Amino acid sequence: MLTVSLQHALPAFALDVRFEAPPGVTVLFGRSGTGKTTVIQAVAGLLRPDQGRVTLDGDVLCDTRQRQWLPPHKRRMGYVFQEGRLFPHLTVRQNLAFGQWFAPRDAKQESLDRVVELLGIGPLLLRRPGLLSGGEKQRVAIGRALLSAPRMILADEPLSALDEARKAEILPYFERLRDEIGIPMLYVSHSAAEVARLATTVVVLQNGKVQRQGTAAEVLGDPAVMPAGVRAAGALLQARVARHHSDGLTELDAGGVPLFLPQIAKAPGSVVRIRISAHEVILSRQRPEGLSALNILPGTVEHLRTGGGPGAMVSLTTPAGRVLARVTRRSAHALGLEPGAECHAIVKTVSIAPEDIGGG
Amino acid sequence: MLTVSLQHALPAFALDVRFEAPPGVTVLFGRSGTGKTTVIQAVAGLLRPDQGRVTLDGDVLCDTRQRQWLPPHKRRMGYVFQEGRLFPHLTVRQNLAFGQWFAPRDAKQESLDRVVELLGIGPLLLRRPGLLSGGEKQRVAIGRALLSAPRMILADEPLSALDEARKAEILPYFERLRDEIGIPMLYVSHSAAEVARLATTVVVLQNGKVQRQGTAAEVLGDPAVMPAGVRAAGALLQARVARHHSDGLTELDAGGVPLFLPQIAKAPGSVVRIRISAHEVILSRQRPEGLSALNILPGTVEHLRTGGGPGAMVSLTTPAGRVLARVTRRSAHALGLEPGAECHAIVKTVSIAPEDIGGG
Amino acid sequence: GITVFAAASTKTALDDIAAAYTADTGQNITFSYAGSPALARQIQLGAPADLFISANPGWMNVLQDEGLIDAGSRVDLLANRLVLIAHGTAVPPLNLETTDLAGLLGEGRLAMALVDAVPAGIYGKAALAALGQWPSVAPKVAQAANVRAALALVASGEAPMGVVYATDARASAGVSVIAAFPQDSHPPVIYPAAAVAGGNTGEAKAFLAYLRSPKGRDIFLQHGFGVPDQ
Amino acid sequence: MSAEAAWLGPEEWQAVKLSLRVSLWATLAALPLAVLTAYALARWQFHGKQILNSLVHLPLILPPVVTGYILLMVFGTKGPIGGALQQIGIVFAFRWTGAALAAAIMAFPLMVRAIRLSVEAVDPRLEQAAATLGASRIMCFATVTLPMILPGLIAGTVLGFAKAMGEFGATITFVSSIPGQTQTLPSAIYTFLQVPGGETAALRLTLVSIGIALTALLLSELLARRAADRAGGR
Amino acid sequence: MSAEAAWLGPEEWQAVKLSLRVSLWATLAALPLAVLTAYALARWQFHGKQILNSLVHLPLILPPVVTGYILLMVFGTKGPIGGALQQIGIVFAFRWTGAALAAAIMAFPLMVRAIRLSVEAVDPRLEQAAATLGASRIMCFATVTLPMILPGLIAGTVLGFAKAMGEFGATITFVSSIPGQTQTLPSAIYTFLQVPGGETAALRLTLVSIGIALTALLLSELLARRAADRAGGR
Ligand SMILES: Nc1ncnc2c1ncn2[C@@H]1O[C@H](COP(=O)(O)OP(=O)(O)OP(=O)(O)O)[C@@H](O)[C@H]1O
Ligand SMILES: Nc1ncnc2c1ncn2[C@@H]1O[C@H](COP(=O)(O)OP(=O)(O)OP(=O)(O)O)[C@@H](O)[C@H]1O
Ligand code: MOO
Ligand SMILES: [Mg+2]
Ligand SMILES: [Mg+2]
Repeated sequence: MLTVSLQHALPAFALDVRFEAPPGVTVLFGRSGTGKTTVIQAVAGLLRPDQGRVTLDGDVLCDTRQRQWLPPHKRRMGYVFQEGRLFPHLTVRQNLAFGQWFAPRDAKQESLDRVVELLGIGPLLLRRPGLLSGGEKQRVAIGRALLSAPRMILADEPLSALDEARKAEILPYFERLRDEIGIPMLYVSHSAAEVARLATTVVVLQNGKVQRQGTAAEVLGDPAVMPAGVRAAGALLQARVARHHSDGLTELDAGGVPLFLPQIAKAPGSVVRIRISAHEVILSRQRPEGLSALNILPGTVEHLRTGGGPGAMVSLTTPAGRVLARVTRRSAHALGLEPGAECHAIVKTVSIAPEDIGGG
Repeated sequence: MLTVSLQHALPAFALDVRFEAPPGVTVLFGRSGTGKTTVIQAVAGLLRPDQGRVTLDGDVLCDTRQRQWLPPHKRRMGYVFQEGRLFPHLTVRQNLAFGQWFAPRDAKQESLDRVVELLGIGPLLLRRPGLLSGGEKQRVAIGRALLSAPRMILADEPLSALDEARKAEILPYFERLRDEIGIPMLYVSHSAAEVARLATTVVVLQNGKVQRQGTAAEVLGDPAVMPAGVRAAGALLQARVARHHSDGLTELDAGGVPLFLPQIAKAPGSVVRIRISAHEVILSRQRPEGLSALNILPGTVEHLRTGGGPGAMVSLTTPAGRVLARVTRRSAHALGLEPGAECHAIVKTVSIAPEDIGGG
Repeated sequence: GITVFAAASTKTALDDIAAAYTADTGQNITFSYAGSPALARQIQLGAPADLFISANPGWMNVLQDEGLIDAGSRVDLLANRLVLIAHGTAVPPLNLETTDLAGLLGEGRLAMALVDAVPAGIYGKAALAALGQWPSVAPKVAQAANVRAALALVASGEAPMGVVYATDARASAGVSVIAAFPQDSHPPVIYPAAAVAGGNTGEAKAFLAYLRSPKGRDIFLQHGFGVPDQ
Repeated sequence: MSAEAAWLGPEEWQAVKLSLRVSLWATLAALPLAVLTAYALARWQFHGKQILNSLVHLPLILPPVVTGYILLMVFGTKGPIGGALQQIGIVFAFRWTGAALAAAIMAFPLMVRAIRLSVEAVDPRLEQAAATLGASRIMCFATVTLPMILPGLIAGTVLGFAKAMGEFGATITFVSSIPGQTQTLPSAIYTFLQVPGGETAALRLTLVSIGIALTALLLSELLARRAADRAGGR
Repeated sequence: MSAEAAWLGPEEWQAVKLSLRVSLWATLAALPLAVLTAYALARWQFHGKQILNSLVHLPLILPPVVTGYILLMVFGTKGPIGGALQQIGIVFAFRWTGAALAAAIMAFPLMVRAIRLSVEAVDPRLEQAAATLGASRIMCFATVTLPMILPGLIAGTVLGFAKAMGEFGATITFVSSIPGQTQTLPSAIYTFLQVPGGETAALRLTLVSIGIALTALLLSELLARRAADRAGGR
């Protein structure tokens, strides 16, 4: 577990954060200039905070009161920088191998070939970074950090320069790092999809302070804190893989309700996390029939929040857990959605996006 | 109008493109390393192509056959670089003013104050770029390009480092540049939302070649070419603003079908472009009743495309235009969706996302 | 006033005399002190010198052959003596004719000016050769760029002994003169002087005369120079 | 100043002033040419580049006396260039201008090397960015390259100034050592070292020389630090 | 080689070889210290930094003859350091090692300046990246900083080598001119220039000296170009 407590004053900016990052992925979320990079740098040991204490699994990385300081090269943090920072004088292959040279001999090592293949950088291995495109650079930077056999990964918007298809390829890999290797991560992201998929814990920063900390489900489900606005709000549900169907669908059991989604590579019985984005849920008082949407969750309106705008956020309790739905006030009124009202949440199969599926 | 015809060989990469960018925004779309930046650099005059001809509004910027070459500083291209390239020795304000110094006295000038306010960089004006966060840098870079009174804007992933909220603030500004000032743009983006919102024309690059060129509606509606994969496929429809309702909704008239969406700042009668993402459409044979979704488009199945996976892409002809829906094969079968079948497309009000609305 | 190009080693004496000259005549003298070869070359290439005082007859001869000096004004202005010095105060004198200099040096070096280039070195080599010491001493010679540098080597103790001019040895603490080379062991150490052709020869000659006047001679003698008989 | 004037003899004081004048002029006059040469060597491809490079370095390679001798032959009143320049009223021989020329030529390679390294360290992509914003080549240089190479420029200038203050061999060989005209501090020091008992005077002048050069050095460090902070974006 | 040997007299040939040896040793031996000094001046904050900086530059500021005298006082067998070193068998006086010491000290400021500029141009964020990948300070330096400063290192080394090849005043004052021991090329050239008619011989040696230094220069340009291409990421 990572514990972070930092106070640091920069000209025109003051950081004062305290949070704990349990095993898994902790996503730092927040608008531009709120101190996400500054926090990561302090954890990496690249910034000496005015005051603070950082520990990882009980090892003190930094404690200003006790004057303890572990230099960055002893921390073994796999840092994917926001601006790449590839070594210009080394080829791509040498950049990738750089961390390997310094990794302890007995550390668990990713294989170079596997990482190269995953990131699609095979054809670049002999080139120097100066000749790479923006996305290519960022992929090499990710590979370099992964290959240094880190105790922890610090990733500062690692995917933002990548195209959607590449993102979709690389995200599962970060998941595997989390689930299979169990490597803890501190991850900066602006994307709700990435958060939902990866985050064990979300720490929301605002103006250098922790505005909110909680599980991904709590934070993503709270429109008030979502830095990306209401469009990113959504519910996270636990479900168990029930069976795989021959037509390419996987059936999940979410508290007794069957949910269908495109086949996922999990054995029946394993638990998965699914995200249901609030703005993709349609509500109906009667059980709807004859729709292309396969997933219908019966539930009860828990509460209904309206703001100044034309929208309303409805939260339902369903057998699968709490589900959020973003509807118009007009519809909420027309359907008589009031606390206690019974209704059905309609979710399209394919709208339970592959990116939003994470191992539980 | 910009006409581009380029052949250029780089070690391990060959560019061979030819396209025309009509007035408006031409989005270069394509996966990492397919030559988007290389094309933009040639248009800016930072790369001298082996062979090629580039003209803007009839002025020859480069013609290798006729040995014509307009140096970059005479081209007046407002280039937002993929990697920022702020001048480290100048303050943010000086960076912003840099282009203004060299702009022709009689050129249409954006006001510094307006750009600063839009980009939210007022508090940074006296700082040097070395002390800015990643997103702050990128905002300054955008401002610098906008303030140089350019004849054309070249933007290479200008928004990728920004958080969603900031993106949502800046996108309308690019729209205004397009619509009010009428400044042409060549814009690299990985985001379907940005493309839908801004693009007049989309040029899809693959491996240094133009894979497909067309209007945003054509390209986004064609799952085969969408570099971001099927999730980005969707239909673009034209609609007319019918009236604004008192509960914050705007009613559109799409070929006679009423569509509701959160209020937009367009006068009744004006034409808007709306995007309906294929994976957010639910189909139903009967007209559904009692749903929270307000928008129901009656239509006829035009054709149905299935692949190896569990999904199917259904295209419907509706009075509003062609609509795409991504459903499961299982549903398609259960609902008997075959060419000629009548059905209804259900679209949630709020799922017609604000980012997907562009002036027509 | 006139400009005098003079060998650097004559500086102190000449400065004193010039002060007296200025006091007496009201005429200013400008000096440029440097190594004689440099000065001679500059005169060859048009330097604005009126009078040249060389530590080296050879270079004066060259200028004379090229007609660059007023041959009629040339005189042997100064003389000097070559001495052997040793590091330390009150080192007992030795006899140059009988002592095995090389043996005495042992591992030590004999400091001299460049033996093929700088006058003091050339004279010293000739003298040692005449005394029969050169073959044995030659491998032990450390050649300095000029006499003063040779002196510094001895003064610092780096070299136990050295060959320098009497004028230099006089003023240096930390070295003792342990022998004077016989006058006939080497060509006479002469500093010729001459007015430069095309310069202000009249005044140059006047100053030259003043240098050779009793007043001038006294000052030269005070500084340890010899003054050749006229 | 008057304390120093009292401490130093009038002729010595003259040498100090002359050395300052010579070194300042030498460095300032050489600076633009040094910047141009450095930029050309760093950024341009042209025929004879290696020859230019070699020429620039020659004064460093040659013993100063040889350089002085060559200068005397070329720029002396009887020399090919010196003679021609004399026709139009420019005289180097035995003037302080000649001392400045000698100092400039000796300092030149040091200045060029330092500036060139700085130019090479400037990311050409920043110059490209300036060009897209409408800056012509010259304006790019003035507004981007120049401010960014300032630390190297300052370093090179002070290096050159220090060298000019210390230069002796070429100067005395070229323009002799005429008080008030060409007798710089090092010439004066040398002359004192050539006469019995001159060591104290030489030491005094040496200390003055060190004092001046170190002052320049410290000043330059301050300037360079500030310039580097700026160029580094802080 | 044999052609040159015939063209040059045996003693001259000896001077050439000696000069090469002296200059090579001087530069190579000074290099590590120069890198350390340059790095310290560029990156560390410590007390006495300005004093160190001044000390490094002194040989540039002082007339070489003065430097030679100081070396004689300090590193001579009777000098404080020279005496101590003699105890452990290291002697500079009248040895080629002394010539190398003089050349190294004269070349040192040039080397430090060039290398320091390069170090300052290396983005410290790259060193940080190396640290997060597990490289200790020393390994950071060896694997990141060193390769990136290679152009400056090469430039500095060649500058130093050229200076060492041309150095005369300090060398002859410190270790005098002993054929085969301390008579370097510049000493030999100086000797010829002292005697009437020695110009031709001096010119011949000067050409040899130029030839050697320019060869080094050209080689270094090639090396530096390649190193710069690499450091620039191409
Ligand atoms: N060295 C510094 N000196 C002064 N201010 C700094 C320094 N580094 C960062 N800042 C300021 O501190 C604030 C936080 O910066 P930080 O880089 O941590 O933001 P961020 O959350 O990573 O933003 P982004 O999403 O844009 O990358 C910003 O306002 C930035 O301008
Ligand atoms: N100077 C160069 N020399 C050799 N290859 C280069 C050079 N510049 C770019 N390339 C290669 O050309 C290809 C196209 O690069 P480009 O930067 O145009 O890609 P891009 O489409 O902008 O990619 P991204 O989305 O990752 O920024 C890449 O494979 C890149 O590695
Ligand atoms: O010509 Mo001198 O007096 O040996 O310097
Ligand atoms: Mg950041
Ligand atoms: Mg690119």
